[in-house]
Amino acid sequence: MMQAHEGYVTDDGRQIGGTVMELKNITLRFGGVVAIKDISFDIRQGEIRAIIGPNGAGKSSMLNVISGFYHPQEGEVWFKGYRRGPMKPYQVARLGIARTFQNIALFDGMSVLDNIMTGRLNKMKAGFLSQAMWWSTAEREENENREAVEKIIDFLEIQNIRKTPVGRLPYGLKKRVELARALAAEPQLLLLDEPMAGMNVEEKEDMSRFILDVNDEFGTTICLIEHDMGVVMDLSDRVVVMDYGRKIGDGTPDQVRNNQDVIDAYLGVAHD
Amino acid sequence: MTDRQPPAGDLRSVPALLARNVARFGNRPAYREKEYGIWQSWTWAQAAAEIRALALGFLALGVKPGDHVAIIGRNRPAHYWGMIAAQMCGAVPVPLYQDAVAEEMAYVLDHCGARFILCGDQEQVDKVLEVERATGALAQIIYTDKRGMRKYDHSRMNALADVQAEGRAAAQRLGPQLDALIAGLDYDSNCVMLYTSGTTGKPKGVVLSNRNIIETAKNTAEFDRLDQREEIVAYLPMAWVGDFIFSMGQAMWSGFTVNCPEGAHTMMTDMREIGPTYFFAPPRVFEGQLTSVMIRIEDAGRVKRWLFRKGMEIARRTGPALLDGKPVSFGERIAYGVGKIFVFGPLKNTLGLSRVRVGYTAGEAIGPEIFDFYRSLGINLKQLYGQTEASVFITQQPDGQVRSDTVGVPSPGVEVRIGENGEVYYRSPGTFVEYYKNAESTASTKDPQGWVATGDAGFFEEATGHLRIIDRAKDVGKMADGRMFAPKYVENKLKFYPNILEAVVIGNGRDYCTAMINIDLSAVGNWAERNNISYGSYQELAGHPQVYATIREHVEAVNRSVAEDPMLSGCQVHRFLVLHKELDPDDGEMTRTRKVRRAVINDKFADLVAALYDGSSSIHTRTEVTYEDGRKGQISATLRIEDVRVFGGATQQKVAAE
Amino acid sequence: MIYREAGDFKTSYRDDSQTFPIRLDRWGYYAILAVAFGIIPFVINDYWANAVLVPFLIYAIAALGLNILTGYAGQVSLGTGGFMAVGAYAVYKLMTAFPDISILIHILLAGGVTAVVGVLFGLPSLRIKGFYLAVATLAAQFFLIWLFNKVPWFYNYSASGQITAPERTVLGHAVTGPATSAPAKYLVCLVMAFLLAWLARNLTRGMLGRKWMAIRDMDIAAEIIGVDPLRAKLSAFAVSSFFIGIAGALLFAVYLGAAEAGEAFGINKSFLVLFMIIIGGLGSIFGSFAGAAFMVLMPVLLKNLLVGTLGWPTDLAAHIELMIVGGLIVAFLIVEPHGLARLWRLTKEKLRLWPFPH
Amino acid sequence: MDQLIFGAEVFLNGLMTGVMYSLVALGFVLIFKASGVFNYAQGVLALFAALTLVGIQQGQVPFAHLINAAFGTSLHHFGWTVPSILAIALTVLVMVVLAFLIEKLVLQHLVGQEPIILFMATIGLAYFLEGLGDVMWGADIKTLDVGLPQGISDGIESITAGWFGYGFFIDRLDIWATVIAALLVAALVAFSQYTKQGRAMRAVADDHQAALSVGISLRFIWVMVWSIAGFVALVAGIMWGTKSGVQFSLSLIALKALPVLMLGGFTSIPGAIVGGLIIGVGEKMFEFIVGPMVGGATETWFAYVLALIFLVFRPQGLFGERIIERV
Repeated sequence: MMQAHEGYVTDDGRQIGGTVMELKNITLRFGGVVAIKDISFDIRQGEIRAIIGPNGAGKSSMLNVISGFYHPQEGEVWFKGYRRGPMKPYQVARLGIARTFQNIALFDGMSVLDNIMTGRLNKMKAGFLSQAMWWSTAEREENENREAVEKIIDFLEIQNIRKTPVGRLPYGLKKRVELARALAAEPQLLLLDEPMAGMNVEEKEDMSRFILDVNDEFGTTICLIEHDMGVVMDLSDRVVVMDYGRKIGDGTPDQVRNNQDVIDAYLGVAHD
Repeated sequence: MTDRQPPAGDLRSVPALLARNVARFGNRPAYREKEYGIWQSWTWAQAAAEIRALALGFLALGVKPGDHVAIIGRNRPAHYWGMIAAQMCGAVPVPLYQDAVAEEMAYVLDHCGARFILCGDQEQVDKVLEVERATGALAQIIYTDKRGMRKYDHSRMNALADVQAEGRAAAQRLGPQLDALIAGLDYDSNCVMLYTSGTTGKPKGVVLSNRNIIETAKNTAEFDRLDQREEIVAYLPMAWVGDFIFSMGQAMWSGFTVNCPEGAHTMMTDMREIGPTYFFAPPRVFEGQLTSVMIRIEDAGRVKRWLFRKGMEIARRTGPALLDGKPVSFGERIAYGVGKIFVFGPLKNTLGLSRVRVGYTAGEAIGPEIFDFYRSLGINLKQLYGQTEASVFITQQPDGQVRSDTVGVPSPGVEVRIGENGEVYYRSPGTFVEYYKNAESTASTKDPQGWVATGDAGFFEEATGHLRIIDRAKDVGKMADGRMFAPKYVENKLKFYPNILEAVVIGNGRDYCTAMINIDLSAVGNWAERNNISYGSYQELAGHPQVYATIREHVEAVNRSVAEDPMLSGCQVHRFLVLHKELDPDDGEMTRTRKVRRAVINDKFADLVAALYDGSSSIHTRTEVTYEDGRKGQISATLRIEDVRVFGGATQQKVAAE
Repeated sequence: MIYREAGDFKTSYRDDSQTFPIRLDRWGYYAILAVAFGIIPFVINDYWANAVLVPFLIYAIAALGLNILTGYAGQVSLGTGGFMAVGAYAVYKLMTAFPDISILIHILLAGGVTAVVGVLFGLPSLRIKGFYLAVATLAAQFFLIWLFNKVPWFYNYSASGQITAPERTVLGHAVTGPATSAPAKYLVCLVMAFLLAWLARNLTRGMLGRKWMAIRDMDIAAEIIGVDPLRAKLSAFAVSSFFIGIAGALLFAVYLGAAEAGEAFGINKSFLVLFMIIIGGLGSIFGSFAGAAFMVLMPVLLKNLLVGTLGWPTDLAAHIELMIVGGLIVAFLIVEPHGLARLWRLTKEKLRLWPFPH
Repeated sequence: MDQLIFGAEVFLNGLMTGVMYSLVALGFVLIFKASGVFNYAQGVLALFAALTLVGIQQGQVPFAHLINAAFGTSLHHFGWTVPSILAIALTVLVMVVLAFLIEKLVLQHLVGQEPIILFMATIGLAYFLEGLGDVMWGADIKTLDVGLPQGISDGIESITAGWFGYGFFIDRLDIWATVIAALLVAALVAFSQYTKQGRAMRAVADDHQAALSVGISLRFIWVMVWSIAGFVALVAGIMWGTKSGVQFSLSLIALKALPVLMLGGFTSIPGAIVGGLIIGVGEKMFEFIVGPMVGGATETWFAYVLALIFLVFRPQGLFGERIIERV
């Protein structure tokens, strides 16, 4: 099946490229507690990859490993063909990995626009002096990036809240703004931490639409974790299923759906 | 006879005007559009470049002289450019209503046999693809907004930007050909084709020549002294002749700036930002705005409300007089000045109307107090009377001679006469060429001498020489006892009450008049909230006794005023009911421009009509309705019918049919 | 009510992101500048200079500095007094060491020196957060003051242990020393305040400012989206200290003329400036000025009222002032944690919507 | 040899100063544990308490200064003096009332604000109280005497003289202070461990919601805690006041409690005590050893710098809980 490392074609006819990120035998411990035990899988160029599992299965820890916030005690993380040693989170961001957070992590003191602009900080190179003097270099750079950000604002249909302080927004919109901030970084790999958590039905539909559109318009590689089985199955090309820190399934939604371990471990508990 | 001399120079076509503007106003803004948070702007020079690129692209795609290029989408510079580009190629642009449902679209596309269509976005493209098989001719689809179009089969589809790119690439090869085509355009070549959402039957394609548009634009622009400094907001449907005259004809002639809002939902804020100097809106827009103003003021604190009331009193006393340049006492002027600073100055500004130099309303009669409200703010709001076949302008009100019950004097270059049956006829350089592929109705509307029947009944006031429109000529009928029956006249008087959204008066060939009434949900709903009257649905609110009571008062008031006019006193409403649903274009009860379709209503609500005349006091009925998503459904209700008192004149007072 | 915004639209991001996007505000701003530069210098007298305007401008600069650190970057500091002292002693040493170089350059250099010291004491901020840091900055406060008292080199071994500003001129006008005229003092401080405010605006409007605010609002998230906390925080400390250093230099050289670290730059200065930004509004340039004006004017008014009008003893007035200041701080934190700046913004919103309530 | 003995003496004195610091620090810890408020005003609280005590003792007319200024009267004393015990009792009462007012007028309105805001509020409070104290009782330096023994302890001197042939100079007051402080600490620990209110207090510290759900009135706890803090402040005030007179510097000395806390960790009572001792001894020894080389007066900053350096390596203090960052 599709462990072959040179891409594949999805059933809706999208060409998926080679491996972007590969995780080899990751094991993560907090003190004595083992959060992740010997997990390996890969993420391919342009695909939507999901990690699912019941609460406490270690999804979030996994995402934090990928985003470089946690450093696994064992195993290797390969990104774009290079082995990624222990790094500071902000260095990981510079590699082109952006993410959203399960419990929204926006900057409440700033406007929507500024929040999204922060997403482009690695794109802006103007030196201290030229910023201080607001020389043409700094100003031009600012405006160019504003333009890029406005495209994203338009894309996610949040024009009318452009200048609202993020603190005042309802939950659903905050999620969207956070997605916008991540997109603004034009990431090689976009990590979504429970993008649908706490949303009502049509908010979920909106969000799924946006995720698909993002992947479609910008060809962004997306890795998301979610415990809402239904949504994930419609969204993703390949799914990793975790339970108690172990990988118990990996493959297309259909393959996973028919995987006995998954049915026992996940679907069983999913209904509580 | 309209003079056949072309205007100064040989500006015989829109592309020619464009060239003139580039030469004269090259660096002045021609188009603006609110997008990506700012007003993207194009000078005349830049716009011309864009348009030329597009035109070349069209040629490359195979647009031929005589082709029809359909355009469907919201007001965007790109779409106006599309029209001009089409004209450059000798083709005729055909703008369509973007909210048209698939069938309507299918009919029009099929009727004009458009080979090219410019779509605003994915939604419109989907609609086109849906009806494509109905119309064989369609060769190419061009879309403006790339969002979500990636997955579509592009064998016969292009993004507008790409078409332009192709055009630029082909500039060398196709340039000369294009120039030849542009040079080939003359005063009698077709400028545009607009489909009138006819109040009856299928829409007709009105063909307008360059002469029609340019002459009209020229005359009317001079009439109101419009120049390149004007700012207008283009927000009315592009398929409507008004938008074509203002945003294309007059804009091209005067060289002023056309501003396109970001979208319908941001219209009001965008309007406030731009602050247009020349503004057109149909009465319902002004009504809606006034209602929202009143509601918002109601929420304000006591002090503000007092200030507002005081301010508006002063404004009502003095404003219109000042506008008409009538003498006003010094004290009054001071008072007005103060009010202007604290109340209506800011008010006008927040509405985005403070820079309006010339404002027009038309299409329907406007309520006197609405009209006066805006006038008293110091906004030079005037009325005009027109129709598609006339390239809009038939009559309009000169500054200082403005009244809410007349539609002004004939526009420059327009001759108007009243037929013996009271119908209004006109002849002007704006008079349309023909109805496309419909010779007989062309003949029936426009006689060999070029006189066109408006289909409206009206008369000139001896005193002022202003035209007064009573009603649609064909709707003006006779009652059983031969008295004149002018439903629209009464309906308008009814609709002037904020609570009444629509009214249909019946009575042709009958002994007395009756009315079916639509309440205005926003106004009545608001009133209900204040008097904490709870209601579950439109239907429930409509049926509420107190609502009925209020409406009856209105009807009586109308009867009283109708009674004063001997000619029409027969039209007093004896019985009425409040409809359980809003009249809706989607149900075919109205046109897209919200004109009532009497025939449809008469048979759709036959049972109600019957009940109005059989003296019964209530009736149970079922009606079919169409929802936004196009699904159909049934609603049923029991409606009360109430009698209203009528006034003196109503008793036997025959009017000889002159 | 006073706003007329119809037709005031933006056709470029440059216009849209300018400091005063609304035309009327822009005019107001120019008007104020015109008065400040064109009129006041000609009418100002010693009382107004010394009691109100000069201290206002100097503290405004200090407040700007602290606001950058605390209001924008979210790092609370109680070491302002100490850093002002650094500025003061730096400028003193420079003035006396290189008499021929322009005092203005010395003042800027003093800011630079303070920036370096600031970065030094800012280093712990990478490990310490919130009020742990606030307390840690007290170390700077007390250590620096002690240093300037104990090491004679700093006050050139003067017997009194004081530092006294010699006369220095700009374009022939004395700006330090006893002979300095009111307009001269005022203009020097005004120019500095103006330039630094402009600088602060530029820094806070751009990406650097966003990095600071990101750190302030949620440091972990900030780091994950790519903000390097080390550089962000240290740059905040550096810039902030630069401002505060200049304020200190001006306070000593232009305003006081002579100073002794202990009483001129004690812990109370730290609090005074902190109060300015709380009352004025955290994370607001306007707020820095408003706060400074408030904290400078209030005592003057109180003094005039209690001592001047009611004839109460000065010490009593001083104590009552303490109470009022303290009370106001608490009141502001309860009622409007965002200070005068927010109040101003709200009123403005109302005026813009007038006559509508919303 | 002499140096060593001197050192020992300094060390002892340091310990005793340290006890004082711990005493003030305790106030901080109590309030911080219970209401999450970092009470900068604790020092001023001590000053205020001492001022009040003296005022009552000497039968001063409160606000005399103000009244005189306002109405041209010349009130000063009621003309009686109040016995220390009674005076102390009254002062405690005043502190309780104060605690109540603070809760009612300030804390209540700041519930749920970020810690830093609360901290700043207490700075404002400190200013207010300082002003109030001065307006009520006048700003002049007062001597406080509640009958605590003072002067050099002859006993110790002679004994130590017997041992090392050198008599330690130790102030009786310090000894008393140490003893009282020790008792107070013991009492507080006992209180928080074994009484209902004490446990309630700790419950609140751990989790407001939980505390509320088990029916503990947050407001009551806060008033109580602030009262206790006020009482502790009073004791500290008495000690310092008796030693070096009641004056503004008292509140500054109390500032030292901050570094103490940073060492000890804001949430730990034993931490406060150990921290206090370390600082006390530390600064005295430092002054004793390094002071002479750098011109002395190092006490002004030693504590802060020590805390600062220490924090860099252990941000949560000696006994504070480790903070784990999550996303």
